[in-house]
Amino acid sequence: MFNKLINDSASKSPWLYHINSGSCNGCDIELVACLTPRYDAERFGFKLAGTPRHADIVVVSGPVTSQSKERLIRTLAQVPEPKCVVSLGSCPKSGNVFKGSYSVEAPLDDYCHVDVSVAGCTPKPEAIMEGLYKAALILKEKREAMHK
Amino acid sequence: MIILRSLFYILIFPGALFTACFGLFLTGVDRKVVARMQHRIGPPLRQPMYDFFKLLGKETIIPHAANKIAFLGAPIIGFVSLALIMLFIPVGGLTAFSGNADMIVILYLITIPGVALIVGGSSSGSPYAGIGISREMVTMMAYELPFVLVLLAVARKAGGSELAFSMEKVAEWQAANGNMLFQWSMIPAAIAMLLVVPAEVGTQPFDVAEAETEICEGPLIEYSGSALGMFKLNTAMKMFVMSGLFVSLFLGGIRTGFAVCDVIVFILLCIVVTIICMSTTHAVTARLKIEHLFKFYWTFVAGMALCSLILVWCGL
Amino acid sequence: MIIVNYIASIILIVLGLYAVCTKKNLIKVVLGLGIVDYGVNMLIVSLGFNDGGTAPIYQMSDLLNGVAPHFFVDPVPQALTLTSIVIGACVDAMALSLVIMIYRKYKSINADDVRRLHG
Amino acid sequence: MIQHFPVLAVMLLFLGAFCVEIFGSNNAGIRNTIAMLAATIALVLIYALIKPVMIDGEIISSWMGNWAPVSGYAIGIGYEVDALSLFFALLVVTTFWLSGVYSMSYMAKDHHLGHYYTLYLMLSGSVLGLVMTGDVFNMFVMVEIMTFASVALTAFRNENEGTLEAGFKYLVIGSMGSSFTLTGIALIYGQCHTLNMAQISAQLCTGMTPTTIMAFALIVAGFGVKSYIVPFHTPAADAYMVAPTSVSMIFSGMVNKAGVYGMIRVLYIIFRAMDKSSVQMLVVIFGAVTMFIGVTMALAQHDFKRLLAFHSISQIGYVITAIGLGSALGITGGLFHAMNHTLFKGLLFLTAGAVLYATGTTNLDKLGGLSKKMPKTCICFLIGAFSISGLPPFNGFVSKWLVYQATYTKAVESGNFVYAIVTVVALIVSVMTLASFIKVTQAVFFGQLPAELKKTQEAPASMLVPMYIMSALCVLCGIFYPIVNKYLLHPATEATLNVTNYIDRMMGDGYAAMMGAQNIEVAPVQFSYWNPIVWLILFVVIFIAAFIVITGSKSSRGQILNPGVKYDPKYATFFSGEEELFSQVGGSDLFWGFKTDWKGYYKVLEGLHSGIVTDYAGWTVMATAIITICMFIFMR
Repeated sequence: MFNKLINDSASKSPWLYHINSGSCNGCDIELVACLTPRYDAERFGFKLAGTPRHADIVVVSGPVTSQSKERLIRTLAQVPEPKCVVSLGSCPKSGNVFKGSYSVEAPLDDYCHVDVSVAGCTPKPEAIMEGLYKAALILKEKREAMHK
Repeated sequence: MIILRSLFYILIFPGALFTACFGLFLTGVDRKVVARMQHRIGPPLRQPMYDFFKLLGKETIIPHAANKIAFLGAPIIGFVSLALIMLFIPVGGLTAFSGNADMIVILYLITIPGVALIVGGSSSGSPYAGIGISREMVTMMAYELPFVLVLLAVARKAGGSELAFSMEKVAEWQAANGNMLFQWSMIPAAIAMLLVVPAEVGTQPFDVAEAETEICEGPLIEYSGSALGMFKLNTAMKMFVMSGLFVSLFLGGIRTGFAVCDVIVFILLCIVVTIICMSTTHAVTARLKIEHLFKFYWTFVAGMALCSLILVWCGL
Repeated sequence: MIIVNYIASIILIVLGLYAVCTKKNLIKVVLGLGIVDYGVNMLIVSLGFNDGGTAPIYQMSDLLNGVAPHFFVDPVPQALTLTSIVIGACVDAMALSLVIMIYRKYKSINADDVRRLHG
Repeated sequence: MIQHFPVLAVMLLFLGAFCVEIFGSNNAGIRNTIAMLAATIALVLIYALIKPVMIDGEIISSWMGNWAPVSGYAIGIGYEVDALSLFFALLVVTTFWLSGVYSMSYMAKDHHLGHYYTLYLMLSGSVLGLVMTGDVFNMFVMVEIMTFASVALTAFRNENEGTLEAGFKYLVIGSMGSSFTLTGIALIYGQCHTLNMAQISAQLCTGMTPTTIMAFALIVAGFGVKSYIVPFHTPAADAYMVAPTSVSMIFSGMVNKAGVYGMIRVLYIIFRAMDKSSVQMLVVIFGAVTMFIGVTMALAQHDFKRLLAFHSISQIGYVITAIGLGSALGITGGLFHAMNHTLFKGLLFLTAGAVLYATGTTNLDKLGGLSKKMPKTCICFLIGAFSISGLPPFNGFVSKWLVYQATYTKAVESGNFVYAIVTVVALIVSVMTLASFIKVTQAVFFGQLPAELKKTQEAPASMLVPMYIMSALCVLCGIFYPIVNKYLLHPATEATLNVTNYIDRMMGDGYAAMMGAQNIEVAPVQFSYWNPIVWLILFVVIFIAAFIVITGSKSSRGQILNPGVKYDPKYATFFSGEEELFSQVGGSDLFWGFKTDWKGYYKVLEGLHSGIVTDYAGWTVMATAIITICMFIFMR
């Protein structure tokens, strides 16, 4: 019963940690817009955490510049299990308009397992919300897989 | 028999379980009310419960720079002391343990969760935590002076010429003479106490220690999993304990005659106090700087409390 | 005339204290301490003095015959003074040896220079 | 037989001091054996007195050379051990024995250890003699030997920075204090023609003359110097800092307790001045100022031992405040706090010594992260820090609780607002004490390990054992305080307030009644805030909480970091993604938010602690003058 309670709550309070890997700030602003009264992500329990140790979902925006790559990987490693990685916008998925630049190392999939990708430049807050919600459900699956 | 009764007191009714459950509920109320004030829908009332259980299911990472005993022991110590404080606070006229000068015991027990946070944060070996603990300690020094003055004023008012440093005496006095809050000489003390409560709990304008946007949650930076869950539970319990302390110090005179009704009234008053002093200030103010916080408490708030103490000492 | 002794001892004590508080030279500070000691010793020895008293020495036969001099100088303060002088000498010796070592280390015996521990 | 134990203990220590110098100056084995043998026998002799004095309520007295009083005049030197004396004697023997064990390995690297043990035994013997003697001049002699030995021990490591200077300041201020005491004793002899405390006390029943008031003020000032109340505290801070740590522990555990003992003896028994509310007020204000200035100075320190020194001053402020209240509750609280201060401050000095031994520095800015390297020392330090901050269930909590209770009771009873302010000050000082120990914890034991301390080793066993004993005593005194109260504090409080027994034992039955002294009934202090069953159940709660934390989720930790080994970034400290750097926050900067608000105050205070010996002497004279003037106004 105790285990079931924990499994159920796993999807109901996903805390986000946001990493900007060289984004143009458009996606970041849209992510923050999700928390504003109009969209209010907090009603699903989403909350921005200050440190990766508290996070369940890591939201990565930006085309993974070579300066930020190592730091990104290190920070992702510091998130406790179970965790999800969400790539926000087209940049981490494909490199978007920055593709081919000497300083861009997209896609993100090369360095870690991405659970959900929200495409768009920039994605609408509704799309972000849906992506995050899917990630929350994946969290629950991961938790159940950990404790069969 | 007496062991069983004490066990019940400590584990279930005013102690651990009740405080924990109700603290989490109160946190939910706080979050909901803040959300409504900002025209949001807000999380469900049981959201803190989900948070807590989710954290129990997460992995606890102990960084290699941390001292394992202090790192994991700190949240436990905080939890125990919070469960104990509730035994000294009269819940609707029911005090589990009392004795003379139990106010000092409360004063000390209330500092322990803060100390636990500091020791835990300090042991994690992060410089962000270093800044966080320094701020937590300065906050503690800041609110301690007005808090002591308020307690002395209440004790003097309730005791008159004899010594009454106990919560039970305060409750008795209020049962006989009406609420402490309605004595005009006690109003400055009540306002001071209303400002002490959020600083003690660490909610919005006074959460310099755990400022997540500037110093990454301060002392909590390296915590994860169940240890973090315990700290979140401690904060929730602190919210209930502090609002309960305010209610029993200033609003303890409302008696219906039935024990159950008294407890319900107590709980409702706790919710009201939480909304007034934590949710509202949270919604309308921005975070202070640490030196401004210290100055604010040692001048304005302590001045209010001292004013009340002098009035009471003059027999008003 | 014993009052002169008292006044003199008090003057000595005050002078000594004045030296300790105002003189910046460490040797003078030690001398000031010595002067205070001498003032106190003089005070003690004067306390036991009786004008016209004899030395407190008498024989058993005098006591038995009842012809002992019952007006003699109090011997206890003299014992106290002796002890106190010995202690005072030790303290002065110690203080002076410390001053010598301070001079070796700091190259100065001015109190204003010997202040590495402060605040 | 048993009446010779006190004298034997004192004599044995002095004898040991000479034997060490004669036989053991070259041979370490003989030297250590003699020193520890003397200390252990003294310990056993004093502990043997617990049963007759503390439990049966006897007062043990002996006259040197059997010079008993003749026709109501005491001529010989008497040793009189009542419960108050024994209480302090127990603290003294415990402290010096533990310090002796500790110095075996702590001092092993130093030279001229023969001198060290000579001075150590002399210091121990003099303090032990001071607390057990019944003769004022003997007391003065012991004070002088104490000062002398303390100065020599302060300057013992004379090649180190500042030791000579500290020794010199200590000597100047200390011998000024002794001179004041001696002048007072001379005046009292001139008035009463006796040096026996009991007889002086009996003779002063008839009232005070200006001479005795002068004597009283001077003796109080003299013992004020020895207990380092503000403004006499300045040499203490320097001496505690630079002395070898085993000696710092003796200083804070014994030497300033000797001053406190002298204050209690003079105020309550010899002059019996504490029934005057104005005298009480004076003592309490001195105590409150002492504790406040001590703790605020401690917050600003950068050196571990200097910080502890200022805390010693601050905690003595608590003791002086409590004994100044003149009530049984206050005396009990003051004595208990004196005892606890000996325990926890001794413990803290020992941990500071262990850190110094292991790393070679006590500068807070250069230390850090030692909890990984010295875990046992860290646990002992935390116990000491929580005790001194007065967190329940440690011993400091109980005694501080008594002090608050006593001051507030006094405030309510006398209707005097000043005592209420003193209560507030005491509570705030307690929080500030906690704050400065948090600073030490962060700067020394937690935080980050500097690269140059990677090879630090844990302290050796003979240094750890005294720390364990002290830690155990700290916890036990906090939990079993009713036993401590029954067997130690209550008899000592009774002895403090009941002068008659003391006089009668020395001068013969009925002497006190003849002179008009009266007994006061003392009700035992009630502790009623804590239900013992709570303790049992507390463990259940702790168990549940621990169960949630430990089994609630899988916990994992990385390998202990070794230099040169590649480690898993998962277990690294979070630096916003950067690699682990050593960007340490210095301990001294930890409270800048607090300090910016107090800039003016600290500027004044640092100006006053100028380090110039003549300034310090000036304050000593000034404070003595203030005490004298106040006494003349109050006692007239």
